[in-house]
Amino acid sequence: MAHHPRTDLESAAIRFAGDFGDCIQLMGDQFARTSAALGNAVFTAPDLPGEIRSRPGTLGGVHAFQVGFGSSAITPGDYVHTLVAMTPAALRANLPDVAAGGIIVANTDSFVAEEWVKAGYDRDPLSDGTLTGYRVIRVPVTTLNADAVSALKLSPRDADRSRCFFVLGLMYWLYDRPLDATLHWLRDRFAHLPDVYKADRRSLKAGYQFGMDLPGHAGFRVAAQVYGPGVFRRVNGATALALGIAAAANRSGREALFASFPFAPAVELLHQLMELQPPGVCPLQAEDESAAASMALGASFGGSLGFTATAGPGLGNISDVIGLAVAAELPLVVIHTMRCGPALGVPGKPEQADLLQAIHGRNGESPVPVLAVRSPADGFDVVLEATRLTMRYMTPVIVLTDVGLLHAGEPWRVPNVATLPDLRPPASPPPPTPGKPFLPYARDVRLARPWVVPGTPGLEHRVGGLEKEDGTGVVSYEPADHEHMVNVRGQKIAQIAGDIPRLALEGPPQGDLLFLSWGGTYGAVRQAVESLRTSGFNVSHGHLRHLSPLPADTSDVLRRFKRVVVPELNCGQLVSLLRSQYSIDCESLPKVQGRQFLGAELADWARGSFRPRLLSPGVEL
Amino acid sequence: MAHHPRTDLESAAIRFAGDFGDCIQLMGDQFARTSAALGNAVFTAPDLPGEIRSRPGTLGGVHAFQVGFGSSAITPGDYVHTLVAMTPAALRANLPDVAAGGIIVANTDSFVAEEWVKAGYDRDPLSDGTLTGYRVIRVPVTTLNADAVSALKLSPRDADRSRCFFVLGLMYWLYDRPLDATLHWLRDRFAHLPDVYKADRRSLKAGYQFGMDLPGHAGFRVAAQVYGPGVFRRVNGATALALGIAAAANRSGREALFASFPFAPAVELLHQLMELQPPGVCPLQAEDESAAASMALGASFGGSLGFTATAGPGLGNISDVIGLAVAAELPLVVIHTMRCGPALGVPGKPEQADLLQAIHGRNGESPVPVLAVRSPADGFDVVLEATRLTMRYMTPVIVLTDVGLLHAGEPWRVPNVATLPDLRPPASPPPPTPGKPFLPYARDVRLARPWVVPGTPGLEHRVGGLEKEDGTGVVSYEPADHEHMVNVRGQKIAQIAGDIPRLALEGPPQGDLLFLSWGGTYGAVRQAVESLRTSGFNVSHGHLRHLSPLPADTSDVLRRFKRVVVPELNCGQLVSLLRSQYSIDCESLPKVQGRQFLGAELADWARGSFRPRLLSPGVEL
Amino acid sequence: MTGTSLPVLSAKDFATDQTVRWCPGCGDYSVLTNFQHALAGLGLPRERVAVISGFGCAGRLPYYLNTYGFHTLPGRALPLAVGLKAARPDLTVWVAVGEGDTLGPGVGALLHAVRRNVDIKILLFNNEVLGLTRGQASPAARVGTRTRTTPHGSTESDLKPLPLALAAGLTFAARTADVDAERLLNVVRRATFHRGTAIVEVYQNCHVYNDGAFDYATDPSIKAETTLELEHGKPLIFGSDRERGVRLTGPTADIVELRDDVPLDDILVHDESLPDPTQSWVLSRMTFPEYPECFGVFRAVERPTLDEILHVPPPGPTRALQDLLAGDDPWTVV
Amino acid sequence: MTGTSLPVLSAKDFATDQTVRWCPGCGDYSVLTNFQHALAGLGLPRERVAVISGFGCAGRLPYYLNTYGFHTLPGRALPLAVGLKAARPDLTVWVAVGEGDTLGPGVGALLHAVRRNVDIKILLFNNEVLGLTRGQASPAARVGTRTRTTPHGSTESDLKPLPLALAAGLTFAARTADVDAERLLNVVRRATFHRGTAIVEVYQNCHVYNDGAFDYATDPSIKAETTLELEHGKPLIFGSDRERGVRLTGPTADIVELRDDVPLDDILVHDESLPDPTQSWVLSRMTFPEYPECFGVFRAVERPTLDEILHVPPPGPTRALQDLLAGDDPWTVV
Ligand SMILES: Cc1ncc(C[n+]2csc(CCOP(=O)(O)OP(=O)(O)O)c2C)c(N)n1
Ligand SMILES: Cc1ncc(C[n+]2csc(CCOP(=O)(O)OP(=O)(O)O)c2C)c(N)n1
Ligand code: SF4
Ligand code: SF4
Ligand SMILES: [Mg+2]
Ligand SMILES: [Mg+2]
Repeated sequence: MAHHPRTDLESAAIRFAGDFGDCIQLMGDQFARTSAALGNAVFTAPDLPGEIRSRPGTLGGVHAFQVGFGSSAITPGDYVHTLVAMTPAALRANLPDVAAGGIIVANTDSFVAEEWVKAGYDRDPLSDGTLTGYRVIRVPVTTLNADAVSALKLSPRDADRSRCFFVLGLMYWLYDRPLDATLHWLRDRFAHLPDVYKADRRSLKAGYQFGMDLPGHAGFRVAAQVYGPGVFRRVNGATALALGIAAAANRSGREALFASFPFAPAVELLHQLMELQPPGVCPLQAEDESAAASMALGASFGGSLGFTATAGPGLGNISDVIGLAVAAELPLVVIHTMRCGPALGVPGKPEQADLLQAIHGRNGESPVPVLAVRSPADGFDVVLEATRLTMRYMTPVIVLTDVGLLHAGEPWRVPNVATLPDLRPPASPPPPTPGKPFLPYARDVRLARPWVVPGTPGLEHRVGGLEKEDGTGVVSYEPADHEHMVNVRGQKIAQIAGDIPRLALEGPPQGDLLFLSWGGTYGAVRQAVESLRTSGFNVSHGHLRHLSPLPADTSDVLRRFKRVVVPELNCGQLVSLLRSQYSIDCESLPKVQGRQFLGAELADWARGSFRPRLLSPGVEL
Repeated sequence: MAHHPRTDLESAAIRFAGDFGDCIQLMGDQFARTSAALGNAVFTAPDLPGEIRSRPGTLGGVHAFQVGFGSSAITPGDYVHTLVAMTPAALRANLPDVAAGGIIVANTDSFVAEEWVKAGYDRDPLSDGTLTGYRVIRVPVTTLNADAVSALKLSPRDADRSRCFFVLGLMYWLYDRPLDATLHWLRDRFAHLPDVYKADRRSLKAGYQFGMDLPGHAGFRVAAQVYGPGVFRRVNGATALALGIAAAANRSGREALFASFPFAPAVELLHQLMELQPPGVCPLQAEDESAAASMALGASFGGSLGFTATAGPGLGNISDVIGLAVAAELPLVVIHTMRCGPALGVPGKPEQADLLQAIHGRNGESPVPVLAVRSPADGFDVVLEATRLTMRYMTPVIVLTDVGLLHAGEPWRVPNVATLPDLRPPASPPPPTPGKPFLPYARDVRLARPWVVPGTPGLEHRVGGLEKEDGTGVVSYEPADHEHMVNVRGQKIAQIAGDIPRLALEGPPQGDLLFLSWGGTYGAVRQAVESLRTSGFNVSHGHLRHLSPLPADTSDVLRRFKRVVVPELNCGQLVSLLRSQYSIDCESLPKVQGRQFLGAELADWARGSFRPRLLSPGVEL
Repeated sequence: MTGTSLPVLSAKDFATDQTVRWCPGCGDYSVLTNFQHALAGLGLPRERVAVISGFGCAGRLPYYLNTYGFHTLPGRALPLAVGLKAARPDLTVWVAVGEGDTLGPGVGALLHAVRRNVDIKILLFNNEVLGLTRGQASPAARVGTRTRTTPHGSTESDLKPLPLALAAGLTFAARTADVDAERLLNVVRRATFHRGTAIVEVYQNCHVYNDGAFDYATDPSIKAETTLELEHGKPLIFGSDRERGVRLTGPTADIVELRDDVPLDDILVHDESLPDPTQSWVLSRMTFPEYPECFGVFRAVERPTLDEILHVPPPGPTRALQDLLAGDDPWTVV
Repeated sequence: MTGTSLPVLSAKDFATDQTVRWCPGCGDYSVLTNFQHALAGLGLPRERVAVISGFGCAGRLPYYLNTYGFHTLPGRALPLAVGLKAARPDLTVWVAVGEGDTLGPGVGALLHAVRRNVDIKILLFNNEVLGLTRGQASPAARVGTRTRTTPHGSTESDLKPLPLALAAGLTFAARTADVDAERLLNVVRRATFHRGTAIVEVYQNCHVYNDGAFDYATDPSIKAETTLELEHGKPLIFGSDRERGVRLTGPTADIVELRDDVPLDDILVHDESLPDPTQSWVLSRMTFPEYPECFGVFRAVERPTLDEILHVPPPGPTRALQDLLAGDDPWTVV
């Protein structure tokens, strides 16, 4: 029915959802590869169940994988344009995210009474009005797929294995994607299993054909983004961080030791480093979080770059080690993945509620720089920046990311190693001469003390967690020494505000409304602001990569707007921080559902059609 | 020379200082007892070296013990009126705290070259001008004491043992105290050692006589405070907390389990409870902080009152357990002793730099009530209040105190157990009936869930650190459930603001200057404000016992003053908190020297003669 | 059910209405079922049982048991159970923990519970892998195990929970496997009525990340050769024809063929009650393929438990609270 | 000193100018002096030695040693040393820790360092009390010890570091006492050159809170009767007339009088190098007064160390960073 013209879209988000056995990840990945090769910007966001493998058909066991693609900023936070629901449970769990008027591709073969019941439906959701307002494409996937591969005479079980390619083919038709990238991939992958290759190929094509034959549907066309030139790849958040560590080792000339205790999904970092074996990086699995952080700090004392990763309650468990690094004034980079809390909250879901903990969660006055990652690929840059700060200021640095960012993927221009920032630390001090003893706490212009590599003759010295005399580093209980050291450590961190970029804005430098984002809300805010600006709203977007200290001009920038609104996946922590530092009252848009904002949700809010649920007055931040 | 009239004083602080062998604590204790018996308000504050027993004569080994006494509010924070310096090191370490024109009682027998050098003096500080501006009483203590007891024919060593009583006698003369309380004590104590008793007695009297014979000195008279009626005792901060736990068990009708890992001086609580064996209290030494907190939480799950104590980095080590208690909504009282940080900082010295950590130092949105102790005896009341909140709101509660408060002692009106607050928790819910299942997360008007004692038939239920559906307590990963629970937990804590006393003021309810204190700065602020008001200043004093949530009227009260100044032993944490909650800019008076404020220091500041060192702009709080 | 006697509970009475959320094929299912049966057979009312769990797949156990339960965090289940038992000696406290949790963040708490002989019972799910975090090396991973964090096979030597705990003074040590219903019932019963810390180590198959790790010990066709069933007072004999035995030569265990000229008298006789833990230590360390692996009860001895100690009133008269408040040196102002 | 050979260092070269701050009479003084002498005798340059300490009185050691040093927190010294050694295999890393720290918050890190056989050397100051916190019961306190937290005598059974670590796979175990200068020198030297985790347990007198706890083992007038000096290849004999010996009956050690009809052949011969750790376990558990306490080297065996493993390049070619950045599936836009 090629005579219906396709509808043009700027971008779209589709979501595959089903059981463990539905190869959701595979479909999503292929769709993303194909789209990236077409020149779309692509953002992928898997959504895995909290349990390893739950009972098929239950809500708890639904796997989902979203692919956002199009010509402009894409975030995991789009309303879903097409939902592929392989099971009733997949429909139920994901329907709230589908845009009004969106498309539901339903695998009717699994919409049987037994399955609705497992999903918690009383009746068939395909026919009881649940889907009123959506466009439903009913596909008896198993049946049609069995037909498609019948010539191969496979067992029914083996035949059914290729059903995901049937669905993928249909989706390729729906969004006008060519089949060849996936066909190539299949050929390479199953070179040694010709039957599998053939079945998958047939299924893919049959799915596409099914789409072409659909009455009344014409499908869509999504324009490619103009970007480049350069070498690009897709990268997910965990990989970007792992590559950042590898690049940090390379550009600093120091080995990196990455020690961590497994915590899903932060453990992906350990997996990646073990798998990639980047030169100069030593990954180490520790027995618990505090051991991991201590190992990393020990490595830093040894002149290597110590990295550790934590998640959830793990950050509290290592607060003493971070405090020790503050006192010893040694490098240490802590990559902390935020997830729903308190305690273990909702596994596998993003939140941003550990910001104030990162800033304040240590005993004594122990300020440390805190940075946050804004998108999957951004983790690479943030690790390099954290490495710069940790060595230049001899201080531990906390990098915040979240569960969603670790899983999500986006296109990334592969940097040239040689042109990455030069991160070599200051040279070791000269050996002492008579009358000029070595001072381990002598400070340079940035108030940083020297980083001496053990093994260097003549510079033997002792550090530790007790207060010291400045310069000599000798333990001191003198009141004045303590006050001096507290102030010096404070100033050392505070002045970093002058060594980081100013708060950059998208949009005009002043106006009615500024959206201020930090961390993973970046994408949704950027998308909202772009769409608002397109429709004529005078809105700007500021994003904070450095949360502590804040860029020096933060207060000035914020004051230039009538209203500043801060969407956060918490109860308003950045708002509280800004108020405590500048007495500036920003508006809080809190969301604590274990889900990222949608760009449209924010744009709607700005258009006045969305009533944000603000905090109840007096709620403790 | 009784013809010189004594000078009348409102109050005075004296400090005994010397080596480990100088029985500093004994002198201080006796002086305090005698003064209390006279009807003075007495505040004692020992100052022990960070090491167990250091080399005699070195600065690191100086012991000190301050006794403040008089007719009005007495705090450890007075300038010293008379310093007893048994050694040059004792002089050197303590001279900065002596009031201009104050008295130095110097044991000249130990001011010999070898000893000055150990103390770091180049010359004899008694004669090189160091003491210009002070009144020096030179006393060859060892020599005179040997004379005094010579008739007893003791060995020189044994004779020297009583020298502290010589000094005490002199101090009794100086401040016009009778000898009898000490003489009685000696008689009881050394009934079986008549020689010791005789020697000490002679020394005491000889010291007094030495005072009477002093040319040009007439001594002082310190008026007694009018207080009573009632039974009084002296109590130090650790004992008051321990007794508070005992009273909490008694008044709640629940057993208390107190588990902690030793951390000087917080370990005093464990010692006290092991020694006193209060009925209904089970003290337990744990293998580390997180085990201790977990044990306490386990006891709470069992229907007992779980208490734990931490200090320094220990609070971070248990942040996960506190978070678990937030999620499980169970009682838990954490008594945290603040000391200089970061890491282990300066052992044995007070600081208030863990306030924001107590409030924010957990992952996820996990608000908990935070209270602070203001004086040694106040710990008793604060523990009872924490017990009330922890059970009434089914939430962990953090009680902050500091190293200084634990050691310090003050008079305390012994409460009548029967009239202490009734702390019985709400009754256990009724057993479920058909159609009315038991709901472990059903909430009462205060949003608290029921506290069920395991062993109760029919109310079996499961709690844990994962997110739940409200009411049923069933684990739920539903976005809406999570958001609801975050909000409910937040509101539950926020509304406590309405269930605590308003912010009480000393002085007029509005005006030019309000001193706002929290925790251990209370005494110094109270003293400062009283002295300012006596000299005609229009100053008020507000004190915050509840730091989170703050009393409901805090903002209103603060706004009634032109200036609000907050002295804190940190870089301005309460100031930052107030700004973040109310956008109110208070002035910060930071002091991070491991020392409490002096009342006079604050009064001087208010009089404009003291230039407080304010934070450098931009220093990270 | 008559009016006066205690109701007899069935395994179903110990089940909840929650959907069980382990992977299909996981050994945890059998452990759950067998444990429910075991609880039902104890004659204890449900409300007297509390199950405290750590984090990991095993940690979900309490949700499926209709008793009091608390699902905690890595490393915190044991001390929490210690506090619970100290406060409530009348409860039967079981702890359900994975080996990754117990030998990692929880190992200190394990050793301290053991040395204090706290009267808690530990169901130690040993699947030799971190399951819930999706398959990393566990401290109990045997040399050579491949996981996502040991892609070339693990090289570190493993921690074995029983020898470790025996070195800390464990009074009851047993081992079983997920699928061995009868033995599991038996050791759970014995552990419950043991006074003091009891560890029941359960070899549990992680179907997804370490599948078949214990096949050698559970496969009926070979287990007679690879395992040894401990029986108190009986010689340590195994083999499909019970043709091999364990002999101690000095401190080292030897496997001898009974067919040879080795008399039965030379074979070690199992004695759970030896005050010296060395023999149980040696047996609990025996590992396939060098040795048959031992199952059953290694050690069952008595010494005072922490809760007994805590609830023995300390010597001397206790003082009433009012007295304590007044202290030794009060004064009266009128 | 000639121009070409390494400078010969004396104990004084390993001292700093810091005032030593232990209580007068503390056993730590002898440990310090002996340790300085031992370091001087190793032929290692100062800058290649790092001393990491935990918290407690023992934790002050690094301040008095003119090497690289790091004074850390309770429970953190060992993992910090592990990280240091992993990053810097060329350094000789010593760890100075008290038993309260090591067996309390640090016990997990201890066992994991041991099982990984990290090439660090642990000087374990065992005074059987928490010294710095002013005298509470230590996990190593023997039953009956009175402290401020065990006013009626401790009732919990103690943890002994060596048996515990041997259960986790320790490759070098030694014990000495603060005052035994010669033995301390000797075991420190052997530990230093051992490849793998080495523990040197030092019985150290806390003069203030546990004075005389080890008098039975250090008093020259009785120590021949109460202690046994381990010598590789020699029979385990002790007594002032070397008249008693240790025999193993099954797994249990017996003390026998050589005067009886017990032949010397029955006496156990010490062998540090046995692959099976049981014999060293038994010896390290022997406690006065039931047994003489053993001093010297219990065990010294080799297996791969963590840092060796880490620095063996894993199989397969390593990929250049630029390659890794591009990944497997890059595309080019022109
Ligand atoms: C503080 C913290 N650190 C780490 C984790 C991640 N984590 C979850 S379960 C687990 C251990 C799982 O292993 P095991 O105890 O063997 O249980 P299994 O899943 O194999 O049953 C870990 C490390 C966590 N949940 N919390
Ligand atoms: C986080 C933390 N918890 C507790 C303490 C208190 N503390 C200081 S030293 C120490 C242990 C001392 O015992 P041990 O290791 O035996 O050393 P010793 O003083 O006997 O040499 C403890 C618990 C601390 N400093 N920090
Ligand atoms: S991951 Fe392994 S242990 Fe966990 S539920 Fe699945 S099969 Fe069981
Ligand atoms: S307390 Fe004991 S161990 Fe510590 S320095 Fe004093 S004597 Fe030594
Ligand atoms: Mg496991
Ligand atoms: Mg000790």
